[in-house]
Amino acid sequence: MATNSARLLALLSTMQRIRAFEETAMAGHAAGEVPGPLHPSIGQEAVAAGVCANLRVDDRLTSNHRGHGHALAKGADAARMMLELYGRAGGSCGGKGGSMHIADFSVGMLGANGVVSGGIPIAVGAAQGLQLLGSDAIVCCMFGDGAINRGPFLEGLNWAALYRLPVLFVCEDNGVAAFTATASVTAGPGVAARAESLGVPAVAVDGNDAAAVDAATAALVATIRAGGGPRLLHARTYRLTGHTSTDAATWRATDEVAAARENDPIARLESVLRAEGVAQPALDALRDDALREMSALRAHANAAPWPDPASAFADVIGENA
Amino acid sequence: MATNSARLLALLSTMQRIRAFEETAMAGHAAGEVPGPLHPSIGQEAVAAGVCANLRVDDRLTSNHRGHGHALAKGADAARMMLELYGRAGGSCGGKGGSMHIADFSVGMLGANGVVSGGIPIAVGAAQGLQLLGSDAIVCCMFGDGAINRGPFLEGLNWAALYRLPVLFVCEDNGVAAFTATASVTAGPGVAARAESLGVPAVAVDGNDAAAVDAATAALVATIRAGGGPRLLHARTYRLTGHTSTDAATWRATDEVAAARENDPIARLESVLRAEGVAQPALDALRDDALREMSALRAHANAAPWPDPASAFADVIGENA
Amino acid sequence: MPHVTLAEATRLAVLQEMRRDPRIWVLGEDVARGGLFGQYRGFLEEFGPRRIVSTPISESTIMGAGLGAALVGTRPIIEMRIFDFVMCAMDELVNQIAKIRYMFGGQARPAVVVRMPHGIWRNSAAQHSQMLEGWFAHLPGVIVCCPSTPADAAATMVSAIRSDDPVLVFDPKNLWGATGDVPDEIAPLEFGRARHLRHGDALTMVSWSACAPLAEEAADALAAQGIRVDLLDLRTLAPWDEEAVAASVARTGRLLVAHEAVVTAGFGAEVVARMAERLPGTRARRLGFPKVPVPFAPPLEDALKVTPARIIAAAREMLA
Amino acid sequence: MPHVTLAEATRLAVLQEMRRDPRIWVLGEDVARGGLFGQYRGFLEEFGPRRIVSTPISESTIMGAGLGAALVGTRPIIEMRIFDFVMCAMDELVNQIAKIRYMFGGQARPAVVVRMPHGIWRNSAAQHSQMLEGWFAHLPGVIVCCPSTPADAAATMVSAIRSDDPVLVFDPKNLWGATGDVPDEIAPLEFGRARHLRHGDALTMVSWSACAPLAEEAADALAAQGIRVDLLDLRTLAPWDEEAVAASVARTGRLLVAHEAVVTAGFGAEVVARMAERLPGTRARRLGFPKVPVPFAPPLEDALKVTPARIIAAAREMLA
Ligand SMILES: Cc1ncc(C[n+]2csc(CCOP(=O)(O)OP(=O)(O)O)c2C)c(N)n1
Ligand SMILES: Cc1ncc(C[n+]2csc(CCOP(=O)(O)OP(=O)(O)O)c2C)c(N)n1
Ligand SMILES: [Mg+2]
Ligand SMILES: [Mg+2]
Repeated sequence: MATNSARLLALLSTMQRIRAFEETAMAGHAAGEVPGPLHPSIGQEAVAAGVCANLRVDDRLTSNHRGHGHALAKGADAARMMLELYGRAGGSCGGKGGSMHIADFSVGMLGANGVVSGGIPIAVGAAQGLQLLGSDAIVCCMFGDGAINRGPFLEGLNWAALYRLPVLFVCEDNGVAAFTATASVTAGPGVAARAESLGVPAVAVDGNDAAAVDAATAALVATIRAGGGPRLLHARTYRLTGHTSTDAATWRATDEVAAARENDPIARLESVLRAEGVAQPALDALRDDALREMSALRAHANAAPWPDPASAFADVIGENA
Repeated sequence: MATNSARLLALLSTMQRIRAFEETAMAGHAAGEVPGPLHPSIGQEAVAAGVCANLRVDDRLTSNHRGHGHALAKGADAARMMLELYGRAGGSCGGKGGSMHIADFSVGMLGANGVVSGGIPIAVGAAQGLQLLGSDAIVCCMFGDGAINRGPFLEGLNWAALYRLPVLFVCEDNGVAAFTATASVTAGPGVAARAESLGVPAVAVDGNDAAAVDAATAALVATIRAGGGPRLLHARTYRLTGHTSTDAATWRATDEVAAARENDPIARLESVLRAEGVAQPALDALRDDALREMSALRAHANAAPWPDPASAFADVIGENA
Repeated sequence: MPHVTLAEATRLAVLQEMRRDPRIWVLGEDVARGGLFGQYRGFLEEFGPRRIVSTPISESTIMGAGLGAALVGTRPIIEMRIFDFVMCAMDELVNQIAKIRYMFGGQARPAVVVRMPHGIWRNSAAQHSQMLEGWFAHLPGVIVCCPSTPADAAATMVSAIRSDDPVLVFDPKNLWGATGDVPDEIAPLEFGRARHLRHGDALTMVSWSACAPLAEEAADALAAQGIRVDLLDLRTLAPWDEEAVAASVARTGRLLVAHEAVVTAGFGAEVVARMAERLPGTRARRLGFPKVPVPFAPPLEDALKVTPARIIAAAREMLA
Repeated sequence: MPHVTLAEATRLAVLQEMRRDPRIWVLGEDVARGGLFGQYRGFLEEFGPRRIVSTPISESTIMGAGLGAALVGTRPIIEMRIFDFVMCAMDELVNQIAKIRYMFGGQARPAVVVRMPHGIWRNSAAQHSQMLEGWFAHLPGVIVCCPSTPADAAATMVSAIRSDDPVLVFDPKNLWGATGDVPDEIAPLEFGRARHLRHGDALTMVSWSACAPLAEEAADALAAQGIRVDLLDLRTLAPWDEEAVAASVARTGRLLVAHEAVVTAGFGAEVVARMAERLPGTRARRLGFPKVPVPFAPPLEDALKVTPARIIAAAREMLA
């Protein structure tokens, strides 16, 4: 198999695992097993996979409320993530965070965030810290198209450009913010122009084309790691599911959704791989493996013990407690 | 006298009054008469005068910490302003605000602000309110070059462009923010590019050329009042004095300050007027009148009674007090 | 007299007022779609996009623009979606809205309503479950409302909208679905008047917001055991009904304050401190969240929050 | 043992620590020029622009970047210039810094120091004179320090810098110039330990920050009149030295809390409420600012703020 196919298969595997993780979690949510809100990224997997394929384990990542895919692609342990969604002992955050606050510092995943654009200042600070420590690790900062209308976007990009920080900003643009089309609340020519006006060069990519995301990111990461300062990747994609797992998103035009289904990044990558000569059974196997893995994790999580209630009092502060 | 000269003389008169007001207040501060911090705008008078000459009394203005000139040019009563600086009864804010919180709602001056960029959201909201009320009044929003690195700049400009609000943003760019050169903390091509990236067309002007500021503003105000949406005016100028009246600004290169003195907007406007045939004594009279007016106000303020201590408890809240 | 949910009660109240006064308008995220909790359902259709303004995710500007719009004579309802996001708009609220009237010597009328649905909301975790209402009772320049029933929530909205002062309304997230009667014509609520929920001499109980129904439940259970408590729902924390509480405590000699918020330096401290100053000898106790962020997992949340059982136990201990 | 101002004492403390640990750095506006109060004078020259970072006016990012930098193992000192501007960075402080350790199950070490010079600063008016330290004592996840002497301010900085927890330091603006001795080798302060300023049995007085020296002055004047009060400077509000206060109140039976902040729902309420819970029968009283923003004009400011004379009068009334 060609190196390229191997890389694409790895991307597909990541995407299938993200899809399976979220579909499984949604089923768990619908069954009343998963508490709290769940923000699935179904349809957006190519961005997480393509971007994170270019990050080292010691590179850091900040994410937003829709962060399962980012975490998985960064290498977070799926079993612990599923336990966290279920609020069980052994979860990534000991059951204290849940879906919206997944973090796995052991693989540089510095956390999802319940506040839109909340990860931006944290990312630039992490990069500044790494710079001070003399590390060549970089920071990837994921946010949605809704986040570019909050102040931290301006402050963080200006800051990163000013101190020439190793940050890759990724705007995962699915066209909506919760229940509002972002085009209806965003003035001006868009995120790339905003970034450039703040001194951060920007590149646009089809966020449903995993190979393109991978390639664009590879180039940007090389520049950033070489000391070239921050870059922004604008990845257009589509959220096939609703804002949360219980939102049917019925307000969207059905033809829009149908068109988007045609453009499903998993199907697209599969057809590329088929054209490269990968046989369908091999592709199906990736999906089936992912589904099997995630249902096993669901069963495991659903049977797992709850955290010790006494742990509710721990980790508020550290040695000064 | 040509209409043009009359208009320029009016600008000069405003500028001389601002200069005299601030020089007098600084003397009062140095003499221990004026309490609290004082942020003079000496050297920047052409921006205030040129912009506000194009505003109606029912147009609104929001200002920043360096707002004496803006208030005077908008028509605020100098006597009440001086009383306010002195913290006396009859001051614009009853002695509760002082220099940094001058407001005079009777002439649409919605207030100075002690928070950098604090006036931006207020200005866009005032414009949105006027739009809802069907008024054709507009809002002018003054801020410094330091303010463009705070989040509200992005949020407010995007907002104004989105709702096509009647706002004239004026970035009074004196090259510094407190004790730091803004070039050293501002990435990217600058305020105009930032504004354009947010959907707000921008125009640059020599902020020490009162006639140019006046002309540029006239065009922008006409567009805005006609429903053309927000505009930004980028006015480059120079702060001849320190950040506050007690700051000697000794860290600045002396040749830079010397060059700036050559470019004093008052001297420049005077030479234009002389070229238009206005005699020196007429020009001197404007300065002398202004100085006389302001020293009388100083004497008056310094002799004025303090506010009634009982008034300290009033105006916290209104009818629910 | 419709029997409706608390969310619907506030919808009816805002509707009534918006029909009365064309200067009233709403700004916030997703409000054109009816708001996150349906509290603006149908408003876009009736009032149009200039009065029902779905905004960008720009909390600083949502708050600050509301203030600016009030300064030119409109009456904005600023919708924060949920309380936690007001942390992105604190300069506008604390440094501008709360101070502008005073700072400018009374020239400004910051007639804004700020709606901040707050409190624990089953398994929403630390960033979506805060109860910091006590902070704002410490801040000069704002009215603080914490209603707990549909009728009070509706009346609160009417008062808030009609007030020339900035009024902060803490909609109780956990009670959006609580039902009750609301009058056809919703009258304003008088700020600073507690509601007397139960009458008794054994003990004075004080509560508000989502904790009030829990206190009610506890009071009823105690009554079944023969212990009659005097229960007050403060409804507004600034101003707060110090006199009603003092009158009750003067009778009972015992004060138990229960709130959802963290105990330490919460508003319960003010209630107890004021009574300690006025009525030394009062036996006092506070119940609330421990000094811990709100966790996600159900058993962790349950380990920390106030429940009727905990209120009952505290009351019985005080009477032992 | 240098005899220095409070500003200089903190400078020496930060200097000592920065020389010890290269992971410590400072970010904030104008810090490269020595800071607004000279508290970083000479640092740029010694530590260079990567450790002394003069930032844009971007408070959200100053705060949030500090957090991010802590997460990768550096130890940032976040300089807010003056307290009031933290209102532009509350999401980063309240929703992120204070919660991140808990929310992520202990993975995060938000080892930041947040310096927020606060308090009344003669005639700086409402937006530059706030005392909201009580808010943060209500917030889980942060340490709250309010030193009042050069030695304590220096020791506080050392502890704050060495702590893995987020430590909020409220430098007392009005006391920058106060002088005192500071040891050559500055040792850390133990959080949650009050300082016993005066010993007596007539009354327990509790204070902190810029009010502490006023209370000291009052105590001395009372002593001259034969009234010996027990005076405690809390120094840290979270944690706070409940045991020391309780031990004193148990002896005196009377508690007077004096702070610069607004009385209503200020931290004094917690102190009084806790003592009321523990020691019913205590006669308690609070002194502080009325519920009013800080005005500009000298006579207005003077009409509202706590003074030694007011403390003396309150103490005498309590003893009458
Ligand atoms: C500061 C803030 N405001 C509002 C919200 C509520 N909220 C959660 S997700 C969301 C939409 C975000 O849109 P976008 O950034 O495009 O991400 P997407 O959901 O599309 O992935 C909103 C408004 C929030 N979490 N934080
Ligand atoms: C949010 C905020 N941060 C910091 C300050 C302190 N400060 C007051 S004026 C100033 C400089 C502002 O620079 P600029 O906006 O360019 O106005 P200029 O003083 O040059 O007129 C600073 C940092 C403040 N007032 N508000
Ligand atoms: Mg989106
Ligand atoms: Mg400037």
